[in-house]
Amino acid sequence: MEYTISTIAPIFIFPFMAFVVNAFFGRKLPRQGDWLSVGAIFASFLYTLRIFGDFIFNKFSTDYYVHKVFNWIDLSYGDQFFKIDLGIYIDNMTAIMLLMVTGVATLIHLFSTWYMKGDERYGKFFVYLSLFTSAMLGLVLADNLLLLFVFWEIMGFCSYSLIGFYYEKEEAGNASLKAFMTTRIGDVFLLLGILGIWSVVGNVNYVDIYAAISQGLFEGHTVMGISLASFAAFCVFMGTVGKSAQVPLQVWLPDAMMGPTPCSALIHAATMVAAGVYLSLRMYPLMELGEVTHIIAYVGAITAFLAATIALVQTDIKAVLAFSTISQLGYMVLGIGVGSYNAAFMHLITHAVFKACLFLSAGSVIHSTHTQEMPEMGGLRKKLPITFLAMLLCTLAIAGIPIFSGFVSKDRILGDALYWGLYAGQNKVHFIVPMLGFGGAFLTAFYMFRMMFLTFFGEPKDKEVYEHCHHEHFEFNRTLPLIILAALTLGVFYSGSLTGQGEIKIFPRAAQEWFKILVAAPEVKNFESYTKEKFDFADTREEKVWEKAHYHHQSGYAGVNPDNEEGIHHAHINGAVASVIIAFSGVLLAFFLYIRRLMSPDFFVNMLKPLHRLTTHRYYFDDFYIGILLKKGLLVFNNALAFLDMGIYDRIAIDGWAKVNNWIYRASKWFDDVIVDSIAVDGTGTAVNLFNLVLRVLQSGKIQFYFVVLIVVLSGYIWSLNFIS
Amino acid sequence: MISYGSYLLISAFLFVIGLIIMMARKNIVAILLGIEFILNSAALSFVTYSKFITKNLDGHIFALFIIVIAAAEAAVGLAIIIRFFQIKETIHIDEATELRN
Amino acid sequence: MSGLLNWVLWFPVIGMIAVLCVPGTKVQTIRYVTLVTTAITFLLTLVLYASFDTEVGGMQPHLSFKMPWISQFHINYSLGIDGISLPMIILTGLLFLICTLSSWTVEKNVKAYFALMLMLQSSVFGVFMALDFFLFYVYWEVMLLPMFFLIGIWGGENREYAAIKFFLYTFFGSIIMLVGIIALYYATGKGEDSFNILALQGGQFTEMTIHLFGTDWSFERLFFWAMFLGFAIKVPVFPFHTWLPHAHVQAPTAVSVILAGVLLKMGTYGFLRIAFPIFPSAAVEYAHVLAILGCISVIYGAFCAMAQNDVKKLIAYSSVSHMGFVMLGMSAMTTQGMNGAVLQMFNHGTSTAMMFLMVGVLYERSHHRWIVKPDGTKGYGGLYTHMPKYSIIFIIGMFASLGLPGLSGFISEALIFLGIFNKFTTITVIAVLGLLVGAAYLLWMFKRMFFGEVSDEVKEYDDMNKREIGYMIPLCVAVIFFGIYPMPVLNIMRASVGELLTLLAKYN
Amino acid sequence: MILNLFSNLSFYIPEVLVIITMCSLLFIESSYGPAEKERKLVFIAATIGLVLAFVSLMFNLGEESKLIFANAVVIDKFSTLLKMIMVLGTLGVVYLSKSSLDIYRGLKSEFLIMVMGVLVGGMLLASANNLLTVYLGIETLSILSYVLTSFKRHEATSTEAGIKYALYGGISAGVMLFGMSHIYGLLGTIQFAEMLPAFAKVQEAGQQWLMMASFIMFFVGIGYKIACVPFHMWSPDVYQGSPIPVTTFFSIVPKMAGIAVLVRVSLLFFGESQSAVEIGWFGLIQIIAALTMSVGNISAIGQDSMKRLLAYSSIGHVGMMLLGVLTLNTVGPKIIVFYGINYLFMTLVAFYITSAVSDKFGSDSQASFKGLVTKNPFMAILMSISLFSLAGLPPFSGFIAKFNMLAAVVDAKYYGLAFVAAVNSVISLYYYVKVVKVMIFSKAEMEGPIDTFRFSNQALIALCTLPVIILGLFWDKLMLLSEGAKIFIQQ
Repeated sequence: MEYTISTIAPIFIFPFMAFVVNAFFGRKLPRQGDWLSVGAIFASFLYTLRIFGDFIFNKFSTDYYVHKVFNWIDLSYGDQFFKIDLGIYIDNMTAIMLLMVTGVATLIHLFSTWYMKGDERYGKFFVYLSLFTSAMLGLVLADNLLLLFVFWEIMGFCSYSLIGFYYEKEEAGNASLKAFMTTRIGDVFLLLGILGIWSVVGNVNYVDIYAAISQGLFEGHTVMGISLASFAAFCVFMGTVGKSAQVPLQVWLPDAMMGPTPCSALIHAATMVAAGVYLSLRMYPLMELGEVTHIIAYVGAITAFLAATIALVQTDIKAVLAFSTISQLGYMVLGIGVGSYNAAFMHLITHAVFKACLFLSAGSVIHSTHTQEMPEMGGLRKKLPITFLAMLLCTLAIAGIPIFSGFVSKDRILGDALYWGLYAGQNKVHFIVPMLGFGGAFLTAFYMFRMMFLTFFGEPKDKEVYEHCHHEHFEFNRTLPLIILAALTLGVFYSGSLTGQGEIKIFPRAAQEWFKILVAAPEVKNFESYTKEKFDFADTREEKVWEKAHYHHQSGYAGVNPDNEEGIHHAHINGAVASVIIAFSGVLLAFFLYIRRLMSPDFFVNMLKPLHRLTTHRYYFDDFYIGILLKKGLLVFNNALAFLDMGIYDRIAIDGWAKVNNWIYRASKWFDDVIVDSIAVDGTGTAVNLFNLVLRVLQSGKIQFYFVVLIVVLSGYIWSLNFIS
Repeated sequence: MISYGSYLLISAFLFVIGLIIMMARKNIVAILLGIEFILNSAALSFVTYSKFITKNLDGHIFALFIIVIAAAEAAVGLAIIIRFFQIKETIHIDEATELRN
Repeated sequence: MSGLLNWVLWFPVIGMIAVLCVPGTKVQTIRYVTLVTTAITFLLTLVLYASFDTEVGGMQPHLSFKMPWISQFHINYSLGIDGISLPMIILTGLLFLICTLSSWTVEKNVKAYFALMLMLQSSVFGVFMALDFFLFYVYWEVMLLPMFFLIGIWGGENREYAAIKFFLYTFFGSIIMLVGIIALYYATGKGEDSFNILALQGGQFTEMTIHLFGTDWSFERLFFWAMFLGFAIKVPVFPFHTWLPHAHVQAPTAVSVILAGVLLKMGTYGFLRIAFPIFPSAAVEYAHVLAILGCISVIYGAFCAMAQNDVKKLIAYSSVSHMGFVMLGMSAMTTQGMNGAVLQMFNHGTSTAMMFLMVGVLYERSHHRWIVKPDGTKGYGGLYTHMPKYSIIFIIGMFASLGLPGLSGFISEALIFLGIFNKFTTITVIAVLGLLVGAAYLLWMFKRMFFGEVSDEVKEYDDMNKREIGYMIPLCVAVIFFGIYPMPVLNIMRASVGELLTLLAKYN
Repeated sequence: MILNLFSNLSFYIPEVLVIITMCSLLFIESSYGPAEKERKLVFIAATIGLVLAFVSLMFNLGEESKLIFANAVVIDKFSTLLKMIMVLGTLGVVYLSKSSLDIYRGLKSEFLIMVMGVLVGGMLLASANNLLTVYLGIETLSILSYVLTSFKRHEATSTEAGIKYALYGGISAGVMLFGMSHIYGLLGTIQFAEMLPAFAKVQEAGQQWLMMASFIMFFVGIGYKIACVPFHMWSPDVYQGSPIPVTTFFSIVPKMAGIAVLVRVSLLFFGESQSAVEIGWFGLIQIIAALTMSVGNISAIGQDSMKRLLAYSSIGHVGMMLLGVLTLNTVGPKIIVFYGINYLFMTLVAFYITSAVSDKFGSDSQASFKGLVTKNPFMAILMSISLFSLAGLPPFSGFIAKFNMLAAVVDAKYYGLAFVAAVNSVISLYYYVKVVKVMIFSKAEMEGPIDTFRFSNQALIALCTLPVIILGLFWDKLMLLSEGAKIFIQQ
């Protein structure tokens, strides 16, 4: 099938046009234009289906991409050359991403029509949703880092607007500011990374970057003493850290719960945070080249574990989900770090689905109970049966229970991490990474089921809330998204083998492992045939289409020593067993604590009091950033600087000149008044007075002082002639 | 014969004395007198040079002009001093310090 | 065709004379006369754009105009435009039109106000069109007079101090520049082209030395710094920036807009038109100093902005910061950097004009500009809820200003960074921080003013009226359109910047 | 011989005309009875005389340079142009005195007579070609000036100013004479033209030191007349004490005359040769110029009295003009004439308006200028123009003057001085702008319209402002005129 701009661009353009139309005319449209947003994203979804189908069925298991370029900025003049080409780049990964984004976003849009109903800014919400989604789609379609950065930032703006959606609340303002600024730190790093890459490659197209890496163009370039590849890789990864809420920039994400719940779903599942991981996946060859994978692995592992521990003590249902998002994102990053490229991406997709569902379910709960506090809920499964079922499936998925999607992807990551830490022949210290991963998995199972039990099981703790909650019926725009998403949490959609290892003989292997086959780390060696000249798009004002296979299928381990098949297998078997055990034990622990009540959770709280305090304060990250870095550091510094600028520098160094002149003037006046009048008259030594003393004439006057000056100066001149001649 | 050096020396003395009078005396009329000293010292040295060195009449003529103009200046100066005396009832120079920055 | 520049240049003066002829009591007539004048002037600048040949690198031959003025000194009345000046001229036309509309509410001495505005417009055009050094200087200085009166008469509480400070500070810079102009005149041997800016270009002073204080100095270096001083004060570059916050805070809204939108650009324009091409080797040699100063301006301005409680002062400091980017881009001396710098001049003109206009709109309602009042209470609060139209336009301006992709500020900043990274990597790494802090102070200000509950005070304000929205729309369109597709502007400047770079490349 | 001298008179018609006018004024004045205060005829006669003098000067412009009266007086274009400036300045002062209340009504005609006398002195000085004429010129200028200074005879300040002026003038004249006598002794002549050959002899005899000292003493006399630092100290006091028309007059005519003689002496004796003497002389003038500018401008900052402010500012301008003396070999005379012409009009406008305002409020403090723009916007604008012009801001003539002066200085490679001049420009702008601020930004404190701005006055002020603007824009013709200002050097 021939791809042209008109077959691809609508994916982005539909929601974008919905945004434009709604932004200007939304109020005048029936239903404030929500149908337009929903319809647009659904249309995008249909277009995406087409592309996805094409990848799946027509070009199955071959590596395939479409690359279209158009010229955006052209500054060439004479022998100076500078162009920025923007383009669309679709490969297998993009196709899957597009499908996930449009699919999940469609359902979230649909859900929003129920959730936001009656809100005074109903129309505005859809404006933002459309922009948000279109930005994410644009980001995924982009063929270069600069365009990616453009949409990346626009998403930042959308998250800013959506988090601050309830702008009457002061906290919403704080949260949105925090979200934007924290991610902006990452953005600035990303920009630096782009600059670094640009300085070597000459542009930032993915294909060119891969080619440059394969040709070793990065060698020998340094930035401030470190190799440019490392610099760029680190900076790009910092972009991920900001956007995907990794330690130490994870603080914005829990606060982002200030926004309406569907927007949380969008941010946490389909768009914002996924973008960060997507970036790191795209730039995977650079990460390898820059040798920052260890940093990535550690950041991911620490994030996964820390966020999980914080989630343990949350009572707000959305906060639990928020921390679970951070934790799951940690797994993805961990996956990238340990070279589990394929699984990390798979986890991105599976997580998007079940996290979207979790949030929508939570939204459903919140909308019904008008509270977010789990201690006030309980026993809701009778009232909200569909929500309960959907949420249960998703919880099973996130907890890593076999046959569910979460297990498939997370298990692979953990297996690869285990291999990376244990078998790949590294320093054994790195074993801590898989350990953190497994620990996090245990905690995930526990806190997710804690959430389930507290919300849906047991007796209603707050009667009023319970009474208030209506019985759930099938509603098209409320329950349909939940049902679809919940159904998609089954692992079978992603992998034929439920454990991710074996095979079910019914399906052909290729069909079962479509994910594994389609998604492979860009093997940069294959770009060797490309020479640098080919990337100087000397004549790219007209569209160009490349349809050429560049990737070879490769197993998911781009990381360390892929030849060690046995070690990989070993690690995976162990990993699978361990994660199954861990997941179930987590669930059981929650069951005993919250259903059976064998033991009070307070027991653990008392036992681990310092740890509890740490986790409830979120490891003091926020206090440190805002309390110390911002308030004690930055603001004080700023105020001091501003005072220095206006109070001291301006007053003294600039206005001072006027003062100096005044001083000179005053000094001369003082000279006249004091020296001439007072001192001379009082008879203490000046030139005037010397004459007076000599001549016993006691007084002198002003005009006579003029004479003295005249004579003294005259004598001075004449005396100075000595030196001249 | 008295050498021209002596004349010049006298002229210089007159000049310095005039300057000192102007700087030291408080009586305005005395200061005016100091001016006359200075002018006369110049006249003297003009005549001296004319007589002994340059041997032309320029210096003599110059001296005549100096005498005339000194008289005019003294007249004007005295007139102003009289006005000053009428207003201030003193001719002490330190009374003339109203004008200043 | 060659008379077109004269029309653009003198039409505001015609308008000024017309305004002066109207009796001072007929306020409405004066306003409309001014409006018509500025509107026609703006259309004339658009005609300039229509007749502009983007392939020509130098001055547009069919638009240039030359006439002898002072023949003994070979001073000519010579005008011309190229791709660097045309965007500035269009910007000037647009901003003055908008400022006329925004000044509709000025009540005090309307006649003098609009007459001075028109005079200012003409002199600004003169600076951007002059190809004769003497003419350039005359316009450069003449511009100070209306500015001085506009700040001094229609300004805020401390207006006299601000006006005098602005006046003296810029005058100091320009008089040093004047010494440089005169030195150039003699260095070229008082010939036919000794005041001709174009003829002076090309690095003919590289080898020249002058004897001063007992040693030989490089003529080029010495007078590069003389020019630098004149222009840097105007930009303003740290450490010559302190006049700016005063002037901005005190100036009436329209004047702030002009000041930030156009006048600051004259400084960087001076670098591009005069300092760089006339002293190319010194410019290349001292590019790092410019870059460092630019970088300091970016960071310093941003940090100072963060500490401000006065919205206008905050935006004034943000101008310091953003003009620092222009300096950075120029010092890069690469295609993308230089183009980015010129584009940033244009984009900053639109975005900062928006910000100042928005602050002015608010000021007309609240009569104060405190984010946090001196007594510690909130100056505003809940503006977002109460004034939705206002808020949306404010958001567009603010995000354009902080460089959100899709709005105009981003592209120029990105181009500048792309240009400078290879040359001054460390400086880039530091300057990028400016983007971060830039977002911080703006959003923090936004949060404190717009979020939260509607305060009683704010409840009294009306949302923007049609006139206000009307004059904001062109800017919004410009900010968004050039954010998405900047090539219309870049196309104009590309060739001219290319010529400049070709010249500089010889010394690189 | 006698005949020859009389034939020389044909080149001396302007001076003679002024002298005739002065004498006729005496007669006309005495023809009025004591009751008749208006005495219009006096003003008419003075105007006619001055205009005739001006016209005859214009005729002189076309003539070849001449030495007349046994080489005592030189008529060249430089001197003629400066005389034209002086005559114009006097004409301006005549009209200022007519409307000014600072001069008692009964004294107005006497004022005119004396002004004519001073003008004759100034004209003599401008074309002086030997020591004697220099001395005569300076004394003619001075003696009548003393009287003019103490014109407000009932006021202590005026009399005090007169005394100070007289005494200071006396001592400086004395010192100058003393120096002259030694110059005469060393060189053997009082004729400038004959001195030049004698220079070499003096240098051979190793007497340069003495000669230089004498010249410096000579310079004291001139320096006092142009009020350059450090011989300026009398001038603020005298300017403040004098009536405003007198102050105006002092800031134009004696300065021009003094500059003229300084230029002539510098060019004659130190212009061509590159001896050590020259370095000494120009080094001296460099220092003095820098000091004069700086002291004048810095002192002006703190002044509240407008008259005093303008006095100090005129000191600053003299410093600028002294820069022209440094560039004598190239463009000096031209620039000085050019500067003088531009300076004349700006100063006249500033003083006119100051006079009118202080007449109304009885004080020339800046407070009386407050809110001038609301009372009389036209005058406020003209005053602003003249002040901006004085500060050297384009497009006004003061800028052109300063521009050319700076150009000359830079051409002569005095970069340091150019910098000092530039900084001084900024300082001067500071205090001028403060006045503008008071006029335009401040609210009026004193009530009532300024009725001293009569229509005729306003028209005159506007007429004087016109050149300030026009010369600022189109100065090529003026430059052509000044370019003719060659100093005649007798070979």
